[in-house]
Amino acid sequence: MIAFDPETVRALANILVETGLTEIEVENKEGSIRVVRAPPTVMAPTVVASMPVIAAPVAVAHPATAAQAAAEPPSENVVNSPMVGIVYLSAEPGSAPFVTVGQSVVVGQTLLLIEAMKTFNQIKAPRAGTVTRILIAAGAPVEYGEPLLILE
Amino acid sequence: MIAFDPETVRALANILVETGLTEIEVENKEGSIRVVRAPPTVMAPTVVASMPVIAAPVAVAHPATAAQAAAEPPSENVVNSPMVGIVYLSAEPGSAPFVTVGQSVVVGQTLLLIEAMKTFNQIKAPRAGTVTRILIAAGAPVEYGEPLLILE
Amino acid sequence: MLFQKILIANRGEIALRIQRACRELGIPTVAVHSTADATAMHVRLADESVCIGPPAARDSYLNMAAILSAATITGADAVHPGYGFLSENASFAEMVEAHGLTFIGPSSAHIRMMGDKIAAKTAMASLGVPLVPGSPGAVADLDEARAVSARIQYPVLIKAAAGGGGRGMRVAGSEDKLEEAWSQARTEARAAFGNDAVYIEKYLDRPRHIEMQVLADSHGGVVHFGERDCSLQRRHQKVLEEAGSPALDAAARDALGETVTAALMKLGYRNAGTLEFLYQDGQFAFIEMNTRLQVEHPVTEMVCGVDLVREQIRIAAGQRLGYTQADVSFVGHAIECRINAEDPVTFVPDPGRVTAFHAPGGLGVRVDSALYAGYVVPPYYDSLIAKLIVHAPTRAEAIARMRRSLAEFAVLGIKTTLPLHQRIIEDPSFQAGDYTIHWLEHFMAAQAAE
Amino acid sequence: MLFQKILIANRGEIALRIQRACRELGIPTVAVHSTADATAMHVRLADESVCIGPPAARDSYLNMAAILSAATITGADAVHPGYGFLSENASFAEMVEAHGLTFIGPSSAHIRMMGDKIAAKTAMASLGVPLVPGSPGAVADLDEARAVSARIQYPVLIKAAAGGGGRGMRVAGSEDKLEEAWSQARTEARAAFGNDAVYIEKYLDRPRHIEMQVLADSHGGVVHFGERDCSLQRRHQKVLEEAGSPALDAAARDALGETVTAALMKLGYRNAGTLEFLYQDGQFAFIEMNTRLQVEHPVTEMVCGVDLVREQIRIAAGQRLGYTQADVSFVGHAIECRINAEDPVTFVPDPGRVTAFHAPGGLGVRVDSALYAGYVVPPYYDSLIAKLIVHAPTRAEAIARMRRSLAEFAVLGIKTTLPLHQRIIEDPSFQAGDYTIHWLEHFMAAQAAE
Repeated sequence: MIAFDPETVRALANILVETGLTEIEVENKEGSIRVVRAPPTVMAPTVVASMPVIAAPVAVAHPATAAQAAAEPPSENVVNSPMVGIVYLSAEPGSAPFVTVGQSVVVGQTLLLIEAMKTFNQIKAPRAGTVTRILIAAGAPVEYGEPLLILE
Repeated sequence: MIAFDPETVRALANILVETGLTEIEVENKEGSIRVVRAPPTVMAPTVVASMPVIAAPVAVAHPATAAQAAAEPPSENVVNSPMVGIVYLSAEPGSAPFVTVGQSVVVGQTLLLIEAMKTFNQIKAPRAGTVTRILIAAGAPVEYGEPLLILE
Repeated sequence: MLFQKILIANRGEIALRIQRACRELGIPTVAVHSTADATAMHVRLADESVCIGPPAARDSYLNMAAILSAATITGADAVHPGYGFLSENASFAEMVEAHGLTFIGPSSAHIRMMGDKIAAKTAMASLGVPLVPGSPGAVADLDEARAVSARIQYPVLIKAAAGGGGRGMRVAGSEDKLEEAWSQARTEARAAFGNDAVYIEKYLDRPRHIEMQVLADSHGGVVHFGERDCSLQRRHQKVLEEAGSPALDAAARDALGETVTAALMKLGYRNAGTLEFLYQDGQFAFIEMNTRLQVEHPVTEMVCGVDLVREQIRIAAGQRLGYTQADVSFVGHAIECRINAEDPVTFVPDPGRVTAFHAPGGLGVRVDSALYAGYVVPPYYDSLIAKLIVHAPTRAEAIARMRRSLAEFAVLGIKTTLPLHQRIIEDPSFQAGDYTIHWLEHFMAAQAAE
Repeated sequence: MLFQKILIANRGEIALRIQRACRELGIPTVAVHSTADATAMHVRLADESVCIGPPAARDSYLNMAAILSAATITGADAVHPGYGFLSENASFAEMVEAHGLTFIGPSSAHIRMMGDKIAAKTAMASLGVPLVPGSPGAVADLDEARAVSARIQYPVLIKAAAGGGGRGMRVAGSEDKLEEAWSQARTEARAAFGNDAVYIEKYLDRPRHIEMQVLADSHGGVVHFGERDCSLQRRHQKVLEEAGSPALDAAARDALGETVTAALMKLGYRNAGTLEFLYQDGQFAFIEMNTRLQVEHPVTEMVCGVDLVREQIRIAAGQRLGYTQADVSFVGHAIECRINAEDPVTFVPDPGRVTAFHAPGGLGVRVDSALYAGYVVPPYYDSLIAKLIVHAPTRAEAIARMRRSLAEFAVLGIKTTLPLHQRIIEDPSFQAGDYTIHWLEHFMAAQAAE
């Protein structure tokens, strides 16, 4: 547990805004406080800003899921779609899914199918691990690179 | 509890703005203070950059002189042109100039003439002082706000 | 070379517009600017620039002495006044000519004549241009009022001869309302102006604003370039303009064009000019003449394939038009949206730094704007920051093109009226071309009520 | 509705171009993109987008399965291939149709026919389109060579029937040089290919590249939109294009147009197509046919007032052209400069972040570009980043307009070929319209030598 003094932080924040600074760091024997404000004029917002705002891109297929996955820190655990297509979680309608959450899988084990061009492509486990999350629903369309599931 | 001196932070911030720096860090036995301001030049290049580069503006009348004057730090000593016109340093061709470098002048003393619309306008000393530099040549055209001479 | 050097006595998009025409003609330019406009696009793109004063327009862009001095010190031999500022100032035109320079516009006499709105109407009536129907002067009594009203047809407007500000003014919708309106107007006129003389005009309750673009050379050549419909106005400020008008057909355009060109030929007018009319029930009524380039001139350029500023310069240099009315053709439809730095709902101006600027492109899209990313819109001048003009074979296609162009247009950092235009073009009445000069105020009131 | 949803199987400015046409038609769009293009303009402005693969084009924009899957999962019912990538891939067109979708382009049979350059020439010759004059096949002996050469006139080119790569090829400038060239070509052909059969063609030492734009509907309607002069090339890449050609008059255009439309009518061709010719001494010689939209299509749009992409979509939906050749008129002159992300002297590509982007505006200026400030030009694809197109009443005015537009165009952060275009348009030979397909290489060599 790190103790800190909210009033000092607030005071620093006020000075930051008042002076137009973007960062203040204060350090002494007790410890240090650093307050930062994203500069209002950096290029990054300009980049975003210069895009026409009316016609925002509409991602197909689960923007929410993709956003959740994007928030997952250990991206090396994510299995991404290698192709565009439709997801099948079981070999045929009604049958048991290839994998379920909590299940351990071995390298090369089929995780799900993606149908593209009337062909069912087996998506196999790139490594052994445990399925901790399935990020797509059966029948959902997926883009290239879209997160499918998490294998830890 | 981290103690800090808001005035020191403000003072650093002022120096930062005044000097155009982007970061100052001060450290002593008591601790350290670091202030950062996102470089205003983040936008500045964009501004400059977004201008068509081929047709650069060509300032009329002494760009060099104006640039020199711009480099003079004490801008309050500069007497700027209150109008567009042609500069006359003496009352008539061949006669002595109104003022010369090194000369002391009193408030209201005529420094030079600017001809605009066939009218000769007396440019008078806004305060007493010594003429340390004359920035324009006789017969030269001047813009509004262009530095004429330095009066210290 | 038409001119050695042209001084552009204006700022913003129109200064840039004129600069572009000069550059295409190979004529060097001088930009004049206030201290607030030192980094403006019209300054940066000009061959030379002269700072003529502090931000306030009266000390810079309206400062005739400073502008003429700037012309003198730079060796300019012609001055283009743009629109607004000194463009319709007869004294300025005179001063320019007195300095031996060419004023790119009409004679000062014509500027002065058209600047006096009553003299302009009298002159135009004598030249055969229709005015609002009405009594030739004051109406003596109720019998004469009845006769006049029956002739010009109801509704009629009874106006105090000495009037102004809406006082001493009454509408009579039909003959049985005439007597009451007559007495009220006279009573109010007597009380307000100490004079109960009144006259009668046809009351136009749902007119369109239609104007006719004309060019005339100094050799008697006069040609019109058709009409613009500028009915979409807010507080007498035009917001969106079209060429041609959804309310006119080719025959109506030709007829008005003939009247107008004949009048200007008789008048001996020179350079660009626009006659503005109210139009209702198939009748045109002259309001005023603008003796200058207009903000909305691009829609005419798009449908006629003419460069009006280039023509102004050529005419000022004494060249002949080189074409006749038969050579002017009208192709497709054009719409202009005026983009202002204003809140799109409250219309409060919003000057400030433009953090991003990305103009729409592609087929049939034209942007006239002096904005750029990083530019700071100064608070001292007009809030017009861009004109988005589209051209397409039909009006429906032009509206579709405007829709997609508005969606592509990114101006960030300041509020703009882009969203207002997006709402206007989706309105079924607008799409049907069914609007009058009152339409936009009603539209905005309805939007506000939602 | 022409289509429910169109998938645009391309990227960059042409994807945006097609997107604009779709939006104006009210048709929703699907953008496909590689991971490198996730923030590209064509993706951001589309209604939906699907990532179809990694940066390498073979895995994304050339990945037929991924593109068709994207069409399937988004419910698109038509695919526009743009230019390049899969646009002239007959198998792709077949697959699109096999999936029950409409390919916005010609039939796969015609794509395949024109993809085989020899089959294309044979077909066109049989349809009455002129080829390079020459012997119908191998020439038996020197006497026949003399007869053929006299007929087609010197200079002639003797080419190995089995040849390629410039071997077994000799030019004879006049009859007294024929025997020597004949023996040398045969000797070289025998040595190189084990076959000394040679044929003779007219040698074109200073041809122009002139191409003819055609639209054909599925009801027998075929109309041409005049020619484009694309002679300014560097390593067979077009650099600057004009409509019309400075070398053709209306009669020559009409004659070629009649030949071409008659041929495509007989062929039963459908949708947009372009026939490319070499043109010298008043003679046209067919080179190849492009069965797709071309990069330089905007110059045609400007002079004809037609939206070629809109027409492609309408034709693909089975609509009739709705106009005939007599309805097509040619107004003014248009020039396109291709702006590449390349060093303007060495032509080394220079991808990277665009720190500022400001397009020129005003009358008669069109910019087709998917760039924006902050965009990173990826290193994986073609270096074309913008097309600047101008339109004006005359060629001289178009050049003046191009000059001022190039000066206004700011693309910072990467090197572009804008300076190259600024030099080209100042060249007196270019201004006189006096150039061939070799002109640009000579021009650049001369510039380098300075």
